[in-house]
Order: sequence, then C-alpha cells, then structure tokens
Amino acid sequence: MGVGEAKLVDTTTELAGMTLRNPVLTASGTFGYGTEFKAFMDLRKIGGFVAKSLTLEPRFGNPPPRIGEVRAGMLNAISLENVGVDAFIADKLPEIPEGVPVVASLFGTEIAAYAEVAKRLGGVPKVAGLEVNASCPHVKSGGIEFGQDPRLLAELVRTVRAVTDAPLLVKLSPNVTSIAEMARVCEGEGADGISLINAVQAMDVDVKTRRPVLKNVLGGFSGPAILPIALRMVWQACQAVKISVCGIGGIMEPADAVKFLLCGASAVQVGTANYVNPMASAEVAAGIEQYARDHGFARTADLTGALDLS
Amino acid sequence: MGVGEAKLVDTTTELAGMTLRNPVLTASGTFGYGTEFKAFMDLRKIGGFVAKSLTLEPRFGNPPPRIGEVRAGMLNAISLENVGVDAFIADKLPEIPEGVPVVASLFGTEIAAYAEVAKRLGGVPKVAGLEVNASCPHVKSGGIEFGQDPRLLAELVRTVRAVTDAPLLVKLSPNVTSIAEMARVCEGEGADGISLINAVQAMDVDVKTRRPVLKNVLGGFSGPAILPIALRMVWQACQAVKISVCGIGGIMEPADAVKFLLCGASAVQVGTANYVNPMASAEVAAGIEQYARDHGFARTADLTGALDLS
Amino acid sequence: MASAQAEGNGSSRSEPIRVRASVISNAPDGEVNRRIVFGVGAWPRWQPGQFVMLAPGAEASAPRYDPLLPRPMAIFSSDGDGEDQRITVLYKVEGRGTRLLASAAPGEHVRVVGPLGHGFGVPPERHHAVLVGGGTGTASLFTLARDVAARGPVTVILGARQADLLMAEEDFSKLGVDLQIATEDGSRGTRGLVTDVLRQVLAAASAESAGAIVYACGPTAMMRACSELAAKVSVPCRVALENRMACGFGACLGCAVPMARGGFSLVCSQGPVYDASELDWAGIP
Amino acid sequence: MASAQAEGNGSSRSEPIRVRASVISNAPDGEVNRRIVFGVGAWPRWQPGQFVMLAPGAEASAPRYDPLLPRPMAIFSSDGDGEDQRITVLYKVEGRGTRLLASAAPGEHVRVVGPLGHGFGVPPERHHAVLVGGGTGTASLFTLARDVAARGPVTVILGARQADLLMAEEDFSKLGVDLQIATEDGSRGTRGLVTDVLRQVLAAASAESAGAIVYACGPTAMMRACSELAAKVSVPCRVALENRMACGFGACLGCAVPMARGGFSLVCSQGPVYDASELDWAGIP
Ligand SMILES: Cc1cc2nc3c(=O)[nH]c(=O)nc-3n(C[C@H](O)[C@H](O)[C@H](O)COP(=O)(O)OP(=O)(O)OC[C@H]3O[C@@H](n4cnc5c(N)ncnc54)[C@H](O)[C@@H]3O)c2cc1C
Ligand SMILES: Cc1cc2nc3c(=O)[nH]c(=O)nc-3n(C[C@H](O)[C@H](O)[C@H](O)COP(=O)(O)OP(=O)(O)OC[C@H]3O[C@@H](n4cnc5c(N)ncnc54)[C@H](O)[C@@H]3O)c2cc1C
Ligand SMILES: Cc1cc2nc3c(=O)[nH]c(=O)nc-3n(C[C@H](O)[C@H](O)[C@H](O)COP(=O)(O)O)c2cc1C
Ligand SMILES: Cc1cc2nc3c(=O)[nH]c(=O)nc-3n(C[C@H](O)[C@H](O)[C@H](O)COP(=O)(O)O)c2cc1C
Ligand code: FES
Ligand code: FES
Repeated sequence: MGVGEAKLVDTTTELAGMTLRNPVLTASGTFGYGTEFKAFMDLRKIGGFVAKSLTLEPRFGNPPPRIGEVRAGMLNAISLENVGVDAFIADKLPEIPEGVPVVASLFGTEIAAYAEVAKRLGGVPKVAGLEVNASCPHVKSGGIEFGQDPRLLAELVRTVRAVTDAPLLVKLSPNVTSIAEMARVCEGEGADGISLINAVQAMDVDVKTRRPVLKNVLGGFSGPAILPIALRMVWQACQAVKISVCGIGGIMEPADAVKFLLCGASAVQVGTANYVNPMASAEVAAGIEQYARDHGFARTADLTGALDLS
Repeated sequence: MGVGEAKLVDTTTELAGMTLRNPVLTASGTFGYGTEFKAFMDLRKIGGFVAKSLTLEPRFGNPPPRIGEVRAGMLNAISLENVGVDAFIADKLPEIPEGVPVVASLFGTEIAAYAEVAKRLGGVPKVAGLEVNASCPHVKSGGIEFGQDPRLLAELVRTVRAVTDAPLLVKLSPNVTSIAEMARVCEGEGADGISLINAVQAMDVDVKTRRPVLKNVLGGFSGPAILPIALRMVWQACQAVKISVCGIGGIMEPADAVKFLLCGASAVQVGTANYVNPMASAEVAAGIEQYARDHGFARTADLTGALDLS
Repeated sequence: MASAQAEGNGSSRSEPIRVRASVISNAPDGEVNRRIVFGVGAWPRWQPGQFVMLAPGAEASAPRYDPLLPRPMAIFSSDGDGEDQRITVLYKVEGRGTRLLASAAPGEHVRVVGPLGHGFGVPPERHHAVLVGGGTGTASLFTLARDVAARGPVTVILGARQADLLMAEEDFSKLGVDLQIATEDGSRGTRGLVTDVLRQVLAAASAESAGAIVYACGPTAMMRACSELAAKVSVPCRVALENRMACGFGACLGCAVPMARGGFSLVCSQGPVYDASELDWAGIP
Repeated sequence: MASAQAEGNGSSRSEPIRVRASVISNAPDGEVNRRIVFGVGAWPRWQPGQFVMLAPGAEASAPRYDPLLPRPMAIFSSDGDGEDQRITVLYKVEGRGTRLLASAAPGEHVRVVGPLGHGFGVPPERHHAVLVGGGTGTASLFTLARDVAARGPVTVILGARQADLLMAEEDFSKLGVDLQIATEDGSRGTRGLVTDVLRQVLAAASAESAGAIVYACGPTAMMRACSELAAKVSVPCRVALENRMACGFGACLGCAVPMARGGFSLVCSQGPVYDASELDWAGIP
C-alpha cells in the first residue's frame, strides 16, 4: 500500500440475505438479549447479534451448577432457559437501539414448536433474520439432537422454511460424523445459510468431590480450545455448499475471526469471548477491518475464501 | 486415614486381559518406540506403552509442516509414517528393557493388511497386546475412516479378532455422531477393550501467510484442550459396554487421569504431554497412586467408575 | 427478579466498566488470605455487596487463554476519588485463578469488570444490624459494616474453622462495632459456629424496640443456618451468595440459583444479595 | 538417518536431561534480539549446533497450558562447571512463546530439555571454515566459531535485512576471526546478501591448499543458496535447519524434512545439522 492516508475498507457483509455493517455477530446464548452489553459497548460497532434461543413458552433451564471452566474453555448446561418468544418481542426487542440487526434464534423439542416460533417472529421489526438452533447437546430431550440426524434435520428445515420468508440460518451441531452431509441437507431444504459450530458435547469431573462439574453431567464445550474443530468444520461445510456460512467457535481475537473468513465463512459469531471481555465483539470487528487494510483488501468480504492453498 | 505409615496402594491394573503394573500407558505415536524416552525416565515406572502404529511395510508420512500449535493443544498430520511391523520386531523391540509391556498398535488402509500385521505380531515376546487403530483423521485414504462407519468397523474387528488371541484393544475415532454405537460394535465383535479417543479432526490457518498451518490442511487435534471431549466419550462408552476402556485425551497431570478412571476407564494413556514433559507419564502414574492413598482407596482399580452421581 | 430492596438499589446503580487495573499491592493478610489493592482510575459509585470480575492472574506479555474465565470477588473497600481511585479485594488462594492472582506483582495489570450485582441496601431505621461473615464471605461485609455503623447499633460476627482463616478481623475491630469471633477449634473467640453466637445476639436483640436485621455471607450451609435462626425470631435475613460465574453481568445464565417460588434467579445480576426467604436453599450448590 | 559426520558425533553424544532452569539474566541484545542466561546445574557435554527445548515463558504459580509446546533454541554458549553451569540462548521475539520468554525475570524458572540433536562436527584438518549466519540462525554458529578458530582459518559471514537485526556481532568480533557483515539495506557492512560475500570468500579460499567447508544456519532460502554456491566450487556445506518441533527428541515425527534420496529425516534427532546435499530443498518449509 502506498504512503499517505490509510485506505478505507468496505466492511459491508452479505449473510444469508441480510446486509450487515460488518461480518461480526455475537453468538446465541452468549450475548443475552443484547441489553446486558450496553454498558460496555455501542452495539452499532458490530454487524448484529443473535439473541438467546427462544422457545414458544418461557422456559427454565437446568439446576446449578450450570457452568465450569476447563483448559482454554468452559462447559455449560444452561438448557432451554429463555423468556419465550412473546416476551422477547414485547419486552426485549424494544430495548435494542435502532440500527442493530437482531437475529432471532429459535429452538424447540418438536418441529411444530419451531415453526410456531418462526411464525411469531415473522415481520417483527428489528428482526433481521432467523437462526434455527438444531443442536443443543445438553437438553435431555430423550436422545439425539435434530442436527445429528439428516432426516430429522431435513424435516425441521423444510417445515420452518415453509412458514417464513425471513433470511434463514440453520445452526449445526458439531457432534456429528459428517458436517458436510448436514450442511448439504440444509442447503437442499432451502436454508439461506448455516451457522457453525454450536458447543461440543463434553464433560468434566471435580476430583476433590468425585462429582461431575455440571449437575447435568454433560454440557457444551466452548471457548478458544474448540477453535481448530470449528475451523475444520467450517472449511468442510464451505467445500460442501454454496449458501453462506457463518463461522462460530472460540473466536477471541481478530485473527481468529479472519481464519474463519479465509476458510470461506461470510461472517462470524463471537461467543464465550463476550464473557471474558464484554467488548470482545467490537474489538474483533475493528481488528478484521484493520487486517483487511494491512493486507491490501479493499473489502472485508474479499477475505471470504481467500485461503492460499498453493 | 489414621496416623503413622502411609498405606500401600495396590496399583495393579487389568486392561483387556493384560495385567499391568499401574494404569498408565503412553499413547501410540507420542512415545515413539519407547527408546526415545530412556534418557528421561525408567520405563518400568509406567504400566506399559503403546508403540507408534505399524503397517505391513515401512511407510513415509506427510510432507512438512506436519505440526502446529493451537490453544492448549497441537495439531498433527504425521500420517502413516512408521518402520513397518518387521523392522519393529527385529530392531525396535530388542531395545526395550525387560518388564515393560508393549502394546503394538496396528493400522492399514485395507482390512487384510491389518490382519496380516496382527498375525506377524502373534506370539512375539514383549508384545503384551494389540491396539487396532481404527481412526486416523489425517490419512488421505479416500474418505471415511474405519472407526466412522459401524459396518466397516465391525468387519475390521471381526477380521483381526479371527487371527489373534492376544489381548485386543480397538482405538476409536472421536469424529463420530455416537461413540456408544462404535463401542458396542467393538464389544459385539469380540474386542477385549477399547481405547479412546484418538485425535480430533481439526484445522488451523496462519493469517500472516493466509495458508493452512499444516501442509495436509486437516490434522489431528490433541492435548489438554480436548480432555473434556475425551472424558465425555469415555463416560458414554463406559455406559454402553462392559469390556474394559482405556481413556486417552489431554492428560497432563495426575488429576486428569483420575477423571478418566472415575468415569469408568480401567487405564489411561498419556499422549501429547510426553512432548511437553518427557517424564509426564511416570509423574501421572505416581500421582494416581498418591490420589488413591489420599482418598482412602486401597487399590487404584477401585477408582474405576467411582464417580459420585448422588 | 431480585428482591424488592435490591431492585431499589438497582435503579440508582452505576453502570459497570471494564478497566485495566494496576496492582498497587498484593500481600498476605494473616496467614492464609491475601489483600490486593488495584488502581482503577475513575471507578463508579458502588454499594456494599457488589463485586468485580477479576481476570485470573496478571496480564501476560502475550495473550494466554488458560485459565480463561474471570473470577468473581467482592469489593472489600475503595478509596481515593476522581480519576485516582483504588479498590481493595481480600481473597483466599483456592485454585488456579487465585494462585495466579497471588503472584501478580505491584505494577502489573489485571483486567477488572465492575461494580456488578446489587448491594445489601440500607437497614431499616434504627434497626440493629447483625452481620455474619464466614470464611471469604467476610470480605463482602466490611464496607457494609462501616456504613451501617454510622446509622445505628451493629454487631459483627466473624467465623472460621480456625484463627488463621479469619478474614479482616483487624479492619472490623477498627470500626468500633460490637465484634464477636467464633472458631470451630476455639483457637480464637468462642469455640463453635457463628450461628451459636448469632442465636445469642438475636435473643438479646429481640429485647430491643426497633428490631434487627441479619446480613450473612459465607458458605451456603452457614447462610442457610443463619436464615433459619433469623426466621425463627421473625428477623429479616439478607444473604450474599457466592456461585460459579462466567460473565458476572447476566449474559451467560450460568450462575442461576433456584427460587422458593420456582424458577431461577441470576446471582450476578439479580443478586448476589437476596432475602433468605426468597431462595430454594436445597437447590443451591 | 543422519549424515555420516553427525552420526559420528551421535555415538559420543551425552544423554539429554530435563531441568528447571533459573533465569540469571534476560535482556535486550542489540535493538531486536534478546539474550537469556540460564542456570542449569550439571549440564551434559554438548556440541555446537545442538539445541534445547524451552518452555514458552517462565513457570507460573499455577500450571497453564496455553501456549503448550516448548520452543527449540540453539545453545549459543555455555560456561561454568560441575553442578554450577550456565547456558546462554540468543533469541528474537517472534510470537507468543518468545514474547512470554522475553518477560521471564531473573530468579524465575523455565523448563529446559537438552542438549538435543547432533552438532556440526569438526572440520577436516586445516580446512578453511566458512560460517554463514542469517538472522537467528547466527546463534547456532557462535560456539562452533570459537572452537574452530583454535584449529585453522575461519571466516564468519553474518547477515540480516538491516543492522539492528544482526545477532551477536560483538561476540564474534571478540573471537578474532575474519568477520564479514552483509546487510540488505547497507546499514552495516556490505550492502547485499551473505551469499554475495560467500561467493567472494569461496573464490579466495579455493586458492588455499587444504580446501574449505561451509557451515550455514539461517532462513531456508539462504541456506539453500549457500549450499548451491558451495556445490559449484565443490566445497562441502553443512546446514543447521530450524523447523517446527513438538518434542525435540524424536518422539512425535513432527519435524520431518524430505531427503534427496527420498523419505524423511527428523530434524530434531537426526539433524538439525545436515550435509546440504542430503536434503530435498524444494520440500523444506
Ligand atoms: C459474588 C462473589 C463474591 C466473591 N467474593 C470473594 C471474595 O471477596 N474473596 C474470596 O476469596 N472469594 C470470593 N468469592 C469466591 C471466589 O470467586 C472463588 O474462590 C474463586 O473464583 C476461585 O477461583 P480459583 O481459580 O482459585 O479456583 P478454581 O477452582 O481454579 O476455579 C475454577 C472455576 O470455578 C469457579 N469457582 C471456584 N470456586 C468458586 C467459589 N467458591 N465461588 C464462585 N466460583 C468459584 C471459578 O470462578 C472458576 O470459574 C466470591 C464469589 C462470588 C460469586
Ligand atoms: C533447532 C532450532 C534452533 C533454533 N534456534 C533459535 C535461536 O537460537 N534463536 C532464535 O531466536 N530462534 C531459534 N529457532 C527458532 C525458534 O524456535 C522460533 O523462533 C520460535 O519457536 C518461535 O516461537 P514463538 O512462540 O515466538 O512463535 P509462534 O509463532 O507463537 O510459535 C507457534 C509454534 O510454531 C513454532 N515456530 C514458529 N516459528 C518457528 C521457527 N522459525 N522455527 C521453528 N519453530 C517455529 C513454535 O515453536 C511453536 O510451536 C530455532 C529453531 C530450531 C528448530
Ligand atoms: C453459556 C452458553 C449458552 C449458550 N446458549 C446457546 C443458545 O441458547 N443457542 C445456541 O444456538 N447456542 C448457544 N450457545 C452456543 C454458542 O452460541 C456458540 O455456538 C458456542 O459457544 C461456540 O462459540 P464460542 O466458542 O465462541 O463460545 C451457548 C454457549 C454458551 C457458552
Ligand atoms: C504427533 C502425534 C502422532 C500420533 N500418532 C498416532 C498413531 O500413530 N496411532 C494412534 O493410534 N494414535 C496416534 N496419535 C493419537 C494419540 O495416540 C492420542 O490418541 C491423541 O493424541 C490424544 O491424546 P493426547 O491428547 O494425550 O495427546 C498421535 C498423536 C500425535 C499428537
Ligand atoms: S455469571 Fe453470567 S449470567 Fe450470571
Ligand atoms: S520434534 Fe518431535 S520428532 Fe522431531
């Protein structure tokens, strides 16, 4: 780059039919309903946020302990806890400043419930798009997750797709043999994009008490430790489908986010990092722009898929 | 415990029909052929070691870079590199001191080759047992791993079982939707035990060069970061089968190993820790004994499954 | 939903901030505990009972993500003003995070988020405030004790297994409040539990006209016992819980505790101070 | 299989040890590089070209596993004897591990495994030894230079992009050897590459009766260029490779480089010193 003024970088991002200010969102369940972060940062510094997954009715979560720390990561077994879709629309959305795209995440134990939540979110102002949470490793819903069975997943995506025209992301579970297969299912059923990964199913034990760290025994593993798994899955998904991919997992610093973009993601979500540093998402967004500038990219969108495999 | 002399703890371990001095082995591919560690520790301080996976013929591995560091872990794409089963028997085994049980790990791209390696290891002195490596996420063998497909896995275990009477462990891949299913397949086909987990398929990117960190792009993720995933899978496998389970993944300290035992493993394998601290395995073995003593267990074997779920 | 009183405070609460705090001193405080003083610049107004999230250990010359999560710690006290404020935290070295914190040297930096949560609130007019601290829970009570000492009668009961585990005894004794100590092994003060002392104090206080109020912070079993004693004599009891936390400001839902009325409350943002009667004690770890 | 000469050394090599080394000093060395001196107790006999694996950063008060792997570093020099030996390492702050190493204070401890690998070996009788160091590769050559200076003619050529990146120039100049410097920007010595200097030195040396031998350590491209120049005038060339390593002692197979004859060699245990002709240069990262 020449001397003089630093070139302006265009950070506009297209994700699953949404146009975002920049490629950084925050991940469902790690950013509350947005309001919790207002003290720390201007929400307009990021591309948008994905709200805590919503069910039809308000739900309580698991009994404590719900979280634990592991090396370079954490476990959680929050489960379904949320205010319910109606309270979200009535009480939470109005608190979000204008100009902050909200992606509503939805979740249910039956396909019909997913569809009903999607319907209620239809046409709601500020809701820029939907994310179907097809994975929740810690819910005792009697076995396999939607995102672990290609037929279940297909039916879920098809049903939700039928009731909404909103930009539709499907969030995939990492606890599968082939992420590419699951990605293709979503594409085939008309999803506009996929988000991955959700937390990895995991467990920890307290050797002092000889008890599981989580009351629920099993939980979801998130944080910097899982980044290499997430990056691999995003890479595999990007090879498998043409719809947009949103990369999630272990992003702490701008360089982490850049890795996902280079592997083919159009945008990223920052999760656990928000707990460690409530300004993390804004710092990641600024850092991606800086990276693009330093490496001669006029648009952050040009980073997508720019991995050098020569 | 009373005052006076510290009670002696019995560390004898039964694993898949082998009787070991203590429940700590070293993991295949992380302890070379044993000789590399002689300068640092007395190999008789551990229960035994699992040698680098062997193929019928000597094989070269992948071109460099083969390794990379990630948060609390490392990636590797060594691939099949090994001296071959015959050179192992002729050149490597004689270098191992008496009284050190060696578990020979075997590997192949076809089932027949696995069986042939197993045959050649039959009755070889010092070889206490066999471990079938059913997983190797970085081998470009044209797709899915043996350990990712229940039918392939069943055929593999059945075929090897038919040619050997040696204690037979099957080492499982973590890159599956249901580890319990794979564990049951092994039990059903007559394996004496299962070892898990192998490295988790993963990837990293160097943002300075915009290239994958590994020449092979994808590699296996190991080290402390993966412990919570390994522990979960060991727990699930122990719920699913009655044959013995050997826990592997991220063990750095004695407490880590104790977690696997509490979840139901009969023994453990120390892997990546050997690189960071070549005495790690001996220290883990001593520490498990200490833990048993401090917590009033007369035998380390009593730790197996002693998780408190009340 | 927090208790009514905590909510009251809530409305006037300052917004939390995140600062790169400089370690001014970090030294043993007694034989087991440690006292760390941070320079925090322009620190928001805070209420006794509020807490901070401290990064585990000092900032390194390169980012390290093991351990990962910040640790919740009560604000023991603060001083200074304007751009030059300091906060003090008293802590016990428990695990990896606090061990690393113990080695943070003066001049090093630690990331601090706070003040967080709701405080104890102020006792009703002329009520006898009885503060009961067990172990590290004591730290949450010091500034409360100082503030209420100016308003009416105060008794502080501090307890621990043995004398060297007592926290901040000297600080409390300088406040000139009625200070009573209980240790299980009798190595200091009464031999026995804080609840043995509390029983007597409440009996005496019941003779007073304006009534009493208990503030307790310590192990769950201790707080529960305090709340039962207080309930027996119809004295209100407020407790400050210490639960595992990831964020400290309501984003992760990790710190939830079950409520008597059903459902959960977030200790970090709706607590950590509760009316003891609000909680489902059987479900609190 | 290592080269014949390295194997020769191999047989007489000491077994490596793992020590908790104490940092004696750790200070800038020039404007970019740093010099760290460790107390290592009874350190085994070692050969120039051998290296150590250093834990990334000083031992913390609690175990931390990020970063995880030890870092390979050449032994620059050693001194002391018996139970009281010291080793010196010169390093450049590159990434997280070396950044943490830079903040290791005197009195802190760093885990060190070594000495590892095979050394350069000794030059044939009366040969003119030409040592070429680029960047951090220079560190591998210092003790070799000192040792061969006692045996015959020596030329040391050190290069870097610019003057402040040069490593250990003063140490070399004190050896009284023929020292030549090349910087790409001409800020010190000849403007140009070390290979420009090497070409001239080899031309002059070819007039000598006993012949010459080149020892090179630095970036892959530099070593490759040196080896090609040497090959042209039929002078043997030995190079010390710097590759990513996990273990440093032959256990992980992570450091493999392709050989000219096919197959791979482990840089840590069969190198890091090779005859340049043995290597498949196109496949070395
Ligand atoms: C609101 C609040 C105020 C507190 N105030 C103080 C104080 O003033 N002084 C003091 O010494 N301690 C206080 N604690 C307890 C303190 O947070 C823990 O002792 C500390 O987190 C232990 O961290 P560690 O790294 O040493 O332990 P580790 O066992 O290594 O921690 C592992 C994880 O468990 C969590 N954890 C472990 N023990 C506790 C615990 N008892 N409570 C909450 N989380 C825990 C850690 O935060 C971390 O996430 C307070 C806790 C809370 C919730
Ligand atoms: C035999 C040998 C001797 C060496 N001697 C010296 C020396 O004397 N002085 C010196 O400054 N450097 C030396 N190096 C290079 C030194 O090892 C790297 O600069 C260092 O590992 C970088 O670590 P980091 O944490 O700063 O970088 P990061 O990029 O954070 O490291 C990440 C990982 O990559 C590896 N890595 C990164 N760069 C290199 C590299 N250039 N070579 C090998 N591994 C690398 C690290 O070891 C680590 O595993 C030597 C390397 C080898 C193999
Ligand atoms: C405490 C916690 C709660 C979560 N809740 C949800 C949720 O409600 N819905 C969802 O889709 N993902 C949820 N997640 C998963 C995250 O959105 C994200 O996919 C995962 O944490 C990996 O990203 P990270 O490593 O950046 O945290 C949750 C994660 C955590 C840590
Ligand atoms: C460099 C490297 C090479 C490995 N080679 C093999 C192998 O040949 N056969 C095998 O079964 N597992 C191999 N593994 C996997 C380990 O045996 C072990 O299952 C895995 O690393 C997880 O354990 P850890 O986290 O303790 O390292 C290898 C691991 C590493 C890091
Ligand atoms: S600690 Fe995160 S919600 Fe309370
Ligand atoms: S670094 Fe492990 S074999 Fe060379």
